[in-house]
Amino acid sequence: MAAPTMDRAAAQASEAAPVQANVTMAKALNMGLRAAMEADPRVLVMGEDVGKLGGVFRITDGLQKDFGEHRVLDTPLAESGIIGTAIGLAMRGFRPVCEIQFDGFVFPGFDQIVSQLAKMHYRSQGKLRMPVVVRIPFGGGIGAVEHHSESPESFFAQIAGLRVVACSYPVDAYWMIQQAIACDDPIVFFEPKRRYYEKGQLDTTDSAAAGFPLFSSRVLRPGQHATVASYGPSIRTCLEAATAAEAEGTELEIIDLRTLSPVDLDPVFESVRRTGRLVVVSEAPSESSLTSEIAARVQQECFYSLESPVLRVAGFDTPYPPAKLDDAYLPDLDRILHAVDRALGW
Amino acid sequence: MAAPTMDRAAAQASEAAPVQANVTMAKALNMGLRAAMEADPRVLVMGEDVGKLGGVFRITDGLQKDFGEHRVLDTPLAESGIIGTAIGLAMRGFRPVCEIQFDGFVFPGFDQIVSQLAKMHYRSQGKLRMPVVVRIPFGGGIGAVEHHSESPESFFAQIAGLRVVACSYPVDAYWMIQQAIACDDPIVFFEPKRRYYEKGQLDTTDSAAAGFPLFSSRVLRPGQHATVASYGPSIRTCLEAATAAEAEGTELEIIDLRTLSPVDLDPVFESVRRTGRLVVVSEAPSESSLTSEIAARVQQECFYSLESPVLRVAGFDTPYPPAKLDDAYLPDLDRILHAVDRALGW
Amino acid sequence: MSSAERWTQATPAGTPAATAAIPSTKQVIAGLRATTEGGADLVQLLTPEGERVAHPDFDIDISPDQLRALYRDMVLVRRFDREANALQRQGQLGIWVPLLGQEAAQIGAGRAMRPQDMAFPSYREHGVAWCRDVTPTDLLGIFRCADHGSWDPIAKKFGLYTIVIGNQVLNATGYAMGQRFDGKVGGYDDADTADDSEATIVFFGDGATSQGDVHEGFVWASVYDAPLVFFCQNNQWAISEPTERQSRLPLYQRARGYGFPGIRVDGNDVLACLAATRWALDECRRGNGPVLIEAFTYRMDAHTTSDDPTRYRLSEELEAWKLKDPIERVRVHLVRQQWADQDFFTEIQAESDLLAAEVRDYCLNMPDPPAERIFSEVYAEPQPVLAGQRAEYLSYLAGFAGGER
Amino acid sequence: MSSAERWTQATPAGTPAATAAIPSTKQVIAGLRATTEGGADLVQLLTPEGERVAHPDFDIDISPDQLRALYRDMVLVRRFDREANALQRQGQLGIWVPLLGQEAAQIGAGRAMRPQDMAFPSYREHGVAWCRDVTPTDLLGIFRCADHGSWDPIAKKFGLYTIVIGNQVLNATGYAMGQRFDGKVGGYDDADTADDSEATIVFFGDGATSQGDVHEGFVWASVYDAPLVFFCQNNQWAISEPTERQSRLPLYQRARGYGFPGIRVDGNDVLACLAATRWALDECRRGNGPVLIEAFTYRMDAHTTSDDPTRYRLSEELEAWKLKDPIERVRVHLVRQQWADQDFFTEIQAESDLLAAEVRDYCLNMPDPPAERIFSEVYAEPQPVLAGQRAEYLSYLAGFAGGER
Ligand SMILES: Cc1ncc(C[n+]2csc(CCOP(=O)(O)OP(=O)(O)O)c2C)c(N)n1
Ligand SMILES: Cc1ncc(C[n+]2csc(CCOP(=O)(O)OP(=O)(O)O)c2C)c(N)n1
Ligand SMILES: [Mg+2]
Ligand SMILES: [Mg+2]
Repeated sequence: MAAPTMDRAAAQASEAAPVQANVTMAKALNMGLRAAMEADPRVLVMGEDVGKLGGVFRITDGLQKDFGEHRVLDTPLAESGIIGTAIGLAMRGFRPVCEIQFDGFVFPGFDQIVSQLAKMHYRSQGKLRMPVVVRIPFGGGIGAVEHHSESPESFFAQIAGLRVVACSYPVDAYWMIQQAIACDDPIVFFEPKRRYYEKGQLDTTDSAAAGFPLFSSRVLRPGQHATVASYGPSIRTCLEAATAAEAEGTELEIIDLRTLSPVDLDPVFESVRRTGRLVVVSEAPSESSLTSEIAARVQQECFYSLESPVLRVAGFDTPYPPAKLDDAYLPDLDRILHAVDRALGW
Repeated sequence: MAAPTMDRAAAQASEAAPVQANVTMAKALNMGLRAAMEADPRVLVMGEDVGKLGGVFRITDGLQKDFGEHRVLDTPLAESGIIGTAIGLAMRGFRPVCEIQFDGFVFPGFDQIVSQLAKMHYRSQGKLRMPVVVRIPFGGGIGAVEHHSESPESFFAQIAGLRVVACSYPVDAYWMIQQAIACDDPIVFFEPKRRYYEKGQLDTTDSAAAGFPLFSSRVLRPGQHATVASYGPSIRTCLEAATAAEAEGTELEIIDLRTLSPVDLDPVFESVRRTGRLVVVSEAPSESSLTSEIAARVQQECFYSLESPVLRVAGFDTPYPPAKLDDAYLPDLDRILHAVDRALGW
Repeated sequence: MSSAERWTQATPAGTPAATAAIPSTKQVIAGLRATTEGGADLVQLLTPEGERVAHPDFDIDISPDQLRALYRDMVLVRRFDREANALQRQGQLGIWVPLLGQEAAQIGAGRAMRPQDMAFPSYREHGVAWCRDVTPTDLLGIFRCADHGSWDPIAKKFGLYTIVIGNQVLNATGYAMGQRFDGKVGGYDDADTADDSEATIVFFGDGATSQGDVHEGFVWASVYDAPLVFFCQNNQWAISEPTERQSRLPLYQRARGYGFPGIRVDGNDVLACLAATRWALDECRRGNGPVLIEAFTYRMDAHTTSDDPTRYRLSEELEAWKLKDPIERVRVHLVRQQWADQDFFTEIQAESDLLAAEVRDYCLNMPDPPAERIFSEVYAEPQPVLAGQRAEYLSYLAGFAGGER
Repeated sequence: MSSAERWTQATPAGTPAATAAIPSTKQVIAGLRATTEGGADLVQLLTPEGERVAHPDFDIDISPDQLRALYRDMVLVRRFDREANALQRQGQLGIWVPLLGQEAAQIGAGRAMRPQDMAFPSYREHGVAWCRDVTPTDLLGIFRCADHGSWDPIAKKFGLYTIVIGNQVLNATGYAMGQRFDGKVGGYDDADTADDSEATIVFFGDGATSQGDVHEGFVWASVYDAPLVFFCQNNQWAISEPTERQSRLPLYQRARGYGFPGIRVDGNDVLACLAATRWALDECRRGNGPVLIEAFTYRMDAHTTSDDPTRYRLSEELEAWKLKDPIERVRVHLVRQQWADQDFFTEIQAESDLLAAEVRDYCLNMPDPPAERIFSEVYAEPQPVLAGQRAEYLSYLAGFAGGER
């Protein structure tokens, strides 16, 4: 998969100055989509309210105005239709980027994802490629009504033929969405909606950032006492936990998984061999999930290095509760540190 | 959940003699469904071809003839419709038993399962119960075309509010289907289709069998050297492996999980504390799956007892291959013994 | 209304040629919005100017008392809607879904129901809730994010709000099938007022018609002759998407492809909604279901308090629809008929102020759910793994002895 | 055929009153199966007796050569079908899905396509495959369970077989939308034979019409004016369920609710299928899509070789349909017109024997896929975790040095 080249990246900076401070993740995604659409005329954006409105989170703001109604489609209201037609468009040589309005609304499209999108390449033995990106704003913490705060990533992580990634901050969001669109495999692209409006500094000409591979996890903060692996909305919480732990003399190594399927565990194995302890953090319920997979593989790969079992700080095995309980439900700094203490004290 | 009482069980034996040899799992399920329909007039059977045809596997054979078209419904061809209307029927006080014709065809109904069936009780805080059973013939090994050999259980095991069970032999099939129908929670009931026509002896008056709880796993064969946990179609393979291993002096303890969500691991913990070794066997791809969950929880619960990591013998992380590769793809005796050897030699 | 041929008549003049080359937006809108009144087939009994008009099939006798009661219903639910909207603006609700402009459709449909009938709402049916004795305060918890629906759907014969577009249509279809299986359909005759035969009504929007679940509901209900009224509130918008993004033809004509009646009523005319829905429910309890009703109305406020309609629609449109306000036309008619005097209107005003105050008061004093609520009623029967998570978490919380938490 | 009003005409006489009290099975069947010929609107150009009849809208000029070619197509695909069925009985195929009885529908539709047109099949379209130069032997791998489809769907302009009912309808809709976005639609004029404008045709069954995906395909195709022909082969059965389990009305009338043409053709009349499909594809390439065609035909064999139709249908039905055999009527017509002599029929016979032998030979010599095939082409780009599983498994297999495996 070709990461956007320098000059492409430059070209894509378009109206904007190459280096911008205070770019929100929402804006970074919007810039990334725009760059991808400028770079490749076959890239389409489709979904509910993505056109005139620019999406309920404004991630596609202005794209229909600038690229037209045939490249930014306000589709009828049906997710199976969105995914199912995107598959046909991909067969026709387009590169559709589908927006699912909220995590809880992807399920009407689940059949097309499982039975067609993910299997088409295997079924055709490579004759049909499915360069389709399904963008899903995910996770809780925004004080929303039911179905608007879910973390369904594990449903997708277990689907062979499909790739799953999650961004956690603006710079990654900008590059990862472009890399995802450039990838010839279907990708579910998870965006931590409660981090949409947090800001970062973005340099659209940073070749290092542009070149960092999409399907690699990354150590965000080194540390020697315990490893904490997470992704998406919890990354920031983990970094805050690391800062708090440091004050008490505990050094946490924070790893942003970034790619959830295939999950890139080599940096985690390497880290756990040093620290002997691993805490996995995710908002998603823990049962039969991505965090289970990480624990299962680490306990096998690092059997003799582990000084305590892999511990998970995750969503409880319940439906997402009424949002007044956002703070009580979501893994927070205290629960992460509590787990770290348990690991260290095992 | 009330297990069928003795006299009910007796009543249910109906035309058949209480003790019957050579009952296939297909027949046992048919007898169990009949018994449940006789015991409770609110029990309905619905699905594609379940009426006149008796289902493509004949599990519902003769039921429409005996109970009528309003209790055994040949529905239109749409799985969301089957689950979605079953939910409404349950609100009306019926106890629908839905048949999904093959594992690969449940996904059009996935949205209704995730968003309504599993969440209704929580959403209503107990005011609405969903006594709905969704029967799914699952697993490979029958030399079928695409979508007819899948093991989607992990998708369901991670859904809060939903229960998931799998039977592995006729006697269990007979009792478990009745217990599932009697349960007030929604249950996905997995039936190992390649075992449908394997036979066992069934005593419809056996109160011990009638009383064994639905949501408990069970040790099928004791052993001291290593524990093997599995469910559904692989159970028989595991038992054969145990026999083979015994010949070489290795005693395997075989546990039939039976309930996949919530998975009942207490017997597994207890066993692993004795054997120090666990191999988990499943046809399903391993990534972010039920087998991951079992490994994750056992490594935590039995951290100091494990003498080797929890090993998994599972489907590969690919779509189900063309069925000529059934034997190459499915966990077999050799792969199980190979894993046991690795565990013992760790 | 006995024969049904009329439900599969030719396209009303003015709808676009179904196979004309790519129809212009103009054409399409012509087809969908037809005239500003909703097209030739629109059923109307009370004009925007407050004049009573006759209709060959759906006329209705309405007493002054009854009309005053409908007026009161609409004024009160609108006042509740505005109060809730304000509470959201003041941070007391997480979000609000306004019904402004759809009072007639919802009160008309709600009041057409008999006590034994069942209703399945989407998420905007505050007016229908009102008719089912699900009080405004019962609804607040959902929007304050304190619960997912607090009423008993069976006791109130009003399902829980359903947010996943289209899902409730299939659930309602199953429920209606159950009414038939229970022998509650067929025997009905108009004379017998003690008649206990049942019907179900399900609410969904114009956008929802595109969902597979709604189609499957049409298929199931028609092949099982389910006593189900599909009540589609076409408020012209699915968030930012106008109805022409969902269909070439007026939505009530969708029923033609399935072989059951499709009726378009003036959704801002409470009498037309009442008459058509009552007829449809009775047809259903007679065994002649299902029936589709498209209430042609308008979403006068934003989709929700999170939405900004200025990004996608013109204020002219709103102004045009204001002239067709569902409440105003009833007020005018009551006055013109001298069925209501100033005292009546003052009374209603006072009553709605009281309701608003009660709603506000209830909202401000609504307790937050405790942490245990996360784990409550996930299952009907014991679930040990979850019980373990609950115990562990609660003892962990207890650990913060009067601490941060 | 320019104006479309006719597509939303009143229900043809004989269909059941859509709102009559619970229609008797008789009524329903009357509506669905209409007359034994498929009802008043049925388009037919060649009667079961082999007589050529005129049709106001869909007449067609057919030369002796052309008709002989269609006959040849049908005979060969039927022979292939029977041979494959026999191979399954002999254990050489895991399963077979017979097309017996649907030759006219599939050859008529298949031969109506232009080289640039795209087709999306379900799993029974062996006759359409034949027309797209996807050879019988190309199809065998699926049913021998050696592959999931071996041809190049883009090169052949014939999608892979799709087993999940309804899925391909949405995929086809997207592809057709793409044809429009690529500017391949609209410019077409009949004179210009070099015209390269495109259309798509998607195949599905009567049972499939109940799936949400098919509805969503209707919605998308109509609002995007997609150049798509929905070709529904109503073979009267969805495994054991007759069409009345899926619909009250004849299926072609479903299109009325969406505002595009719905045509019912005699699916056992290759000329009618050819004429109607050619017209529909041309309408689509002109920009007047979509179009629904219901080919009224019959599944003369079991659903698949795993099925036992004696459990759910009467042999009388089969006998009645045998009289309407799609091939026999063409043979009679060829003979009566003296467009073919005995030599011709002998030749075709010989050719089909040759084909059968070739198919059998190919099947018996088809190699089994190697274990590596499990892991091949799961992704377009490298996937290290899977690569690891592959390497581990292959070295494990290598461990059985010429052993059991
Ligand atoms: C399956 C699903 N997809 C998307 C959404 C997000 N969403 C909420 S309301 C809405 C528009 C609904 O429009 P309509 O059906 O006309 O009802 P209205 O809101 O106008 O009453 C959308 C897209 C959802 N709730 N469910
Ligand atoms: C989603 C889904 N559900 C169920 C099935 C099982 N199934 C295979 S074919 C079939 C009947 C299809 O009938 P119809 O659409 O009329 O096509 P036909 O087989 O008659 O050509 C069914 C139920 C399936 N393949 N996909
Ligand atoms: Mg709307
Ligand atoms: Mg059929």
